[in-house]
Amino acid sequence: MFKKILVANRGEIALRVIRACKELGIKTVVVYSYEDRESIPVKISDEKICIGPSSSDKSYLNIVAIAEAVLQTNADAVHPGYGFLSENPSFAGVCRDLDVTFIGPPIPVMKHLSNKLEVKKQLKKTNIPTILGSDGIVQSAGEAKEIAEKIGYPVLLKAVWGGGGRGLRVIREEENIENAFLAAHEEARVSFGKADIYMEKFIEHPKHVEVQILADKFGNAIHLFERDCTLQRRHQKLLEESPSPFLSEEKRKEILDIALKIVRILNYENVGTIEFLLDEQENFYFIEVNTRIQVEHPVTETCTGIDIMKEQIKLAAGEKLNISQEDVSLKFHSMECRINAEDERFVPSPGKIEKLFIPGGPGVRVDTAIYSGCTVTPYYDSLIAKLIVRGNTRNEIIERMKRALDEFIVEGIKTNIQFFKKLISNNRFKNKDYDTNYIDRNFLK
Amino acid sequence: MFKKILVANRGEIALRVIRACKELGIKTVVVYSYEDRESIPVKISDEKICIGPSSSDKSYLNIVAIAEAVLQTNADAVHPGYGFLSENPSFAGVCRDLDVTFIGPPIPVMKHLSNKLEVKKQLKKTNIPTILGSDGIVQSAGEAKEIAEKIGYPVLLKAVWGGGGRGLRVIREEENIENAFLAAHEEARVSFGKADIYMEKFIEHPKHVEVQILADKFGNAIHLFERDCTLQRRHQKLLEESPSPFLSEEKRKEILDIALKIVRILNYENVGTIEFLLDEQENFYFIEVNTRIQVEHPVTETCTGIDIMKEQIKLAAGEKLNISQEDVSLKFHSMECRINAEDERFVPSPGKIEKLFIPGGPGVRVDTAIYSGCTVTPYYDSLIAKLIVRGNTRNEIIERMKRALDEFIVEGIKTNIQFFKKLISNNRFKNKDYDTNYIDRNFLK
Amino acid sequence: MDIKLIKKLIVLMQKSEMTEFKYRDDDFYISLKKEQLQVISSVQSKSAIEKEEEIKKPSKEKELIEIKSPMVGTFYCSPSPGAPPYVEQGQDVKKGDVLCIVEAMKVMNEIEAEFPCIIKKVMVKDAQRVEYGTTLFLVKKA
Amino acid sequence: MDIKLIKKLIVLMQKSEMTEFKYRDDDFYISLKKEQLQVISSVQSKSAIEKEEEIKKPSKEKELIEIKSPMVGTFYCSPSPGAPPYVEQGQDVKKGDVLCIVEAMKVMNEIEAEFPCIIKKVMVKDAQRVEYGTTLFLVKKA
Repeated sequence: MFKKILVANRGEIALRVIRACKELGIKTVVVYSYEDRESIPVKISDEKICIGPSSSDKSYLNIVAIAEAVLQTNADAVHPGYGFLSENPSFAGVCRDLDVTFIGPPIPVMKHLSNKLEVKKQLKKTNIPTILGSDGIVQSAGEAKEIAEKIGYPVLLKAVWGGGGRGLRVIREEENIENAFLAAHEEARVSFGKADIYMEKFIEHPKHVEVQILADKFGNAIHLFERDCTLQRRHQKLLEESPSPFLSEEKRKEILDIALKIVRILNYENVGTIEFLLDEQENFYFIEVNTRIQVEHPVTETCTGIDIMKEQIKLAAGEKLNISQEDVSLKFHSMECRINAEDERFVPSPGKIEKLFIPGGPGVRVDTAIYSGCTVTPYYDSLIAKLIVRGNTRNEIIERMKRALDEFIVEGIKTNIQFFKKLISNNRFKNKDYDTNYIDRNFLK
Repeated sequence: MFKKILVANRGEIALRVIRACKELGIKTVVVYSYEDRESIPVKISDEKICIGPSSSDKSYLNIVAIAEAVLQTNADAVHPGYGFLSENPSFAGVCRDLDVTFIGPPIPVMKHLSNKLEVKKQLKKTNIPTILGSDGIVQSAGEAKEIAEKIGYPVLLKAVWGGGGRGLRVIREEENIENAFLAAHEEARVSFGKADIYMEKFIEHPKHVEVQILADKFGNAIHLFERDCTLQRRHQKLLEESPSPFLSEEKRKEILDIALKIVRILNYENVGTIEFLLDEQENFYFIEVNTRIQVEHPVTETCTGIDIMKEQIKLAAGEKLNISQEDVSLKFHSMECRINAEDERFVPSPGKIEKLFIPGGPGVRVDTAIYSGCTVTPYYDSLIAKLIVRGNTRNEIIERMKRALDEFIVEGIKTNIQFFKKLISNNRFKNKDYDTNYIDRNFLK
Repeated sequence: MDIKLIKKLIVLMQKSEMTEFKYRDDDFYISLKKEQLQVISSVQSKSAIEKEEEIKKPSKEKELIEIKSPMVGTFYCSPSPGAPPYVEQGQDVKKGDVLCIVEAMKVMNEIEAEFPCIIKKVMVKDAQRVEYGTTLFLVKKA
Repeated sequence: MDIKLIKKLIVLMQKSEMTEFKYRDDDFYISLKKEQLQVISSVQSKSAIEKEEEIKKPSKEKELIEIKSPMVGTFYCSPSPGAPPYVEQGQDVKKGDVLCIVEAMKVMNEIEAEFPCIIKKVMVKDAQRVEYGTTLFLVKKA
């Protein structure tokens, strides 16, 4: 097992890694920007090194500074958290060269999975359900038009190297396809440095379902059931729950089996998430694999009682998976709201937290690094807390989430707590009458 | 079901009741002392009424003021929490006269159970294991000496109407018994208004085990397994866990069966706790029944996933128990530390909380009403937070409790967090090498 | 006390961005606080704060004293329905005079003046429910 | 009480970045408080602040300026082991003079003086590990 892990992240996820390390008896080093010098992760870590100024480029994305910190502290592994360098194969390569473990899948697997189109082609060949579309990069507006005619409108143009919803274009009519292609091309080039675009059939009223995976280097893999992440704003997840309210028992079994099959095909290792879209007929389609610990991992931890972060560290250390599929069950229903420092129009609202009361009591988990008196800076992500509840039924977690949101007091900055109260109190939420576009259509003017 | 519950308590337990009510869709009224006007329960309750100044006698123990508040707000039930009026049959009687439900067992049951000696005699007759002792009140020092000779030293003198460890005397040698009898007599008279004393055989190195019970008015009763509460300071519980580390599977089954038998004998109803002592040979003896929700109820909620507070309210409303014994299982190990505002010598330390970070993350629950900027007053109990963790093994909860204590930051007042770190890190804790006197013997000079 | 000085201070505070002002010398101590639009000034002695909180507290108009309800209950201005009220606005009362009744659980509690004073305002209506600490009267010391 | 003095103090507070002011002597005690400015203002001046944070910041001794490490790495006072140090205490340096090396990942980064100054104190030892922001030298502007 590792003796010392360097945490290359900040905020709640840095704290999450430190918590897991403490419980495993592993020392921690946290690297931080000058801006974060008074943060909780810095305060409670065994060691800390300031690696740069507030700007992410010069601190949390500064590979040289982090590598130097690894050398100085003799850490034997690096945990990248999510975001920042977590899916950066170059950084993983630097770690390998320094002879420290990058906590994540093997580098070739990481690299392979970053090319979404290749992965899709590969899986399609092995009869994994994928969305109908171009079999490769779409080279021109003319080719786009040709393929669209074949698969039928509406269609979607996507950046091969993209993510987070950027570089996406929905085209409903033939007359718009030329301009859309050119715009998507340009956006991809600007956003991701590579202009490659591919096309897919656009699924109407889709739901987003993902399967949490644990896999060791000895070929053992298990799933920890699925999460529903349908409630998104501009492709940014806001609320997740498990089990999915949209899956029948039969379809659940099917999707979990397919996810494990994908893991075997890809020789996947460490923790990972297999993402699917679900259409109105309960058909599901593979989208992509996330090779990091995800923001929403506590939902699954809460349902199953399995500490995914600790398992990830043990897997990265080369340990054999000591949980069998039969040991895993959905002990509870669980739901997460991502509490962001933003105003009612979803615009970030940094500032000093003047008063704070964090929900507690039965069935409530909060992952956060904020405290009364701390400053939420404009430099990083606006996520300030993850509020997770568990209960014995979907109805119980809805009522519990409402009361937890009710008692959550944050003064000094604006948050989306009020938004979540509205979202959850709406009967459409209770009645499962929503899709991935629901928030964009109903809560944004 | 009730429409509006009046909460006749303060601090974390008032908040706990409000949380349960919110999840059940019941409105709340909180009564409070002027001192508590800025507390979280007052802030988040639907209604609030100030009933008196800081002194408990004039506020939380002021039956007239609370009754008046019930009338003014048209509440249809009163939740007394623990402490204060929770075991006061007169207050329950006032509630009955006002035609509102006192949330607890029926008044005759409450009254009967407050006479410990009578209950013990009754249960002894039905072959419930009780501790050897006098069959009634010990009238004189001479009689005490006689009985002690019969059952053998060491013996214990206890106040019939006592509780909380006051009025207790251990006598190891015959020559001390006369003085001890007179002292215990006087202490009982001063502390509880009645001097009645009885005698029991003193159990060496005992463990304290209690069984959580739910019982409806239709004769259905289930247990929610046991809690170990062996770690006490001067008979005040400090750390509780479930399942008990001291019970074999066989003994566990036995003690749970006996607890349910006691419930039937007593016609018990609502939530309750059956307390036992366990000796070094794993023999157990009935001590008493607690007729209220207990401070440590979250330990059992966390292990079993059952919300005891919500069940209590439903039972008080006359609902049928809708959980069967087969539905109840120990899903997790769980442990609670009672965080008190007190210094290293266990002396209360009131003051203003200047900085606060409350533990969170996987498997951590905190029940507290404190916040950064609030003042912990000297007027009430020094309990400021209950820190509860769950995990899949006893080892996991020990490591998790350590890391949660590590990240708990309270500045401005002194707490016993440091004490718990020492207690839990000691190998004697891990190795289950302690009894109810362990803390008094090892942590008090 | 120099009212003009305090007035000047308040005007100064209102015009400024200051939210708090404290001043103490041999003769007196003053504290000014501004929260949003409110301006509250109070002069308090450190001793017997609890006592003051319970019964009377300087109101916004400095010379007025609040008489507060010592219990939760129902306020009655007169001994029985239709009877004339114990006291009315502008009335002089002696120490020990009954000011009103607060009824709690059928018990009629007579609230007496603790010092001679003039009733400046009755703050609650007849038969109104009151809490511990609800202001019943504004009075001026005689 | 000197109202002019207080007026001056308040004006002073408003113009300054202070949020609280307290003063007490034998004759009187005064305390002024101001709400924190909104973040917007710190965002506006961000670049300037960051620049200052990175390189120099007034130390407790007002006339001395701290030169801080711009990166995490290892401090070297001289170009190679055994060679004489770039600068020593008491030395005058020109703008652009090399003060030391901070090595990070085998890259030798020469740290230059940004203004002419006198080295008052070398704060770290040769081959010592430094963080971003570790004070390397105390200097006095020439």
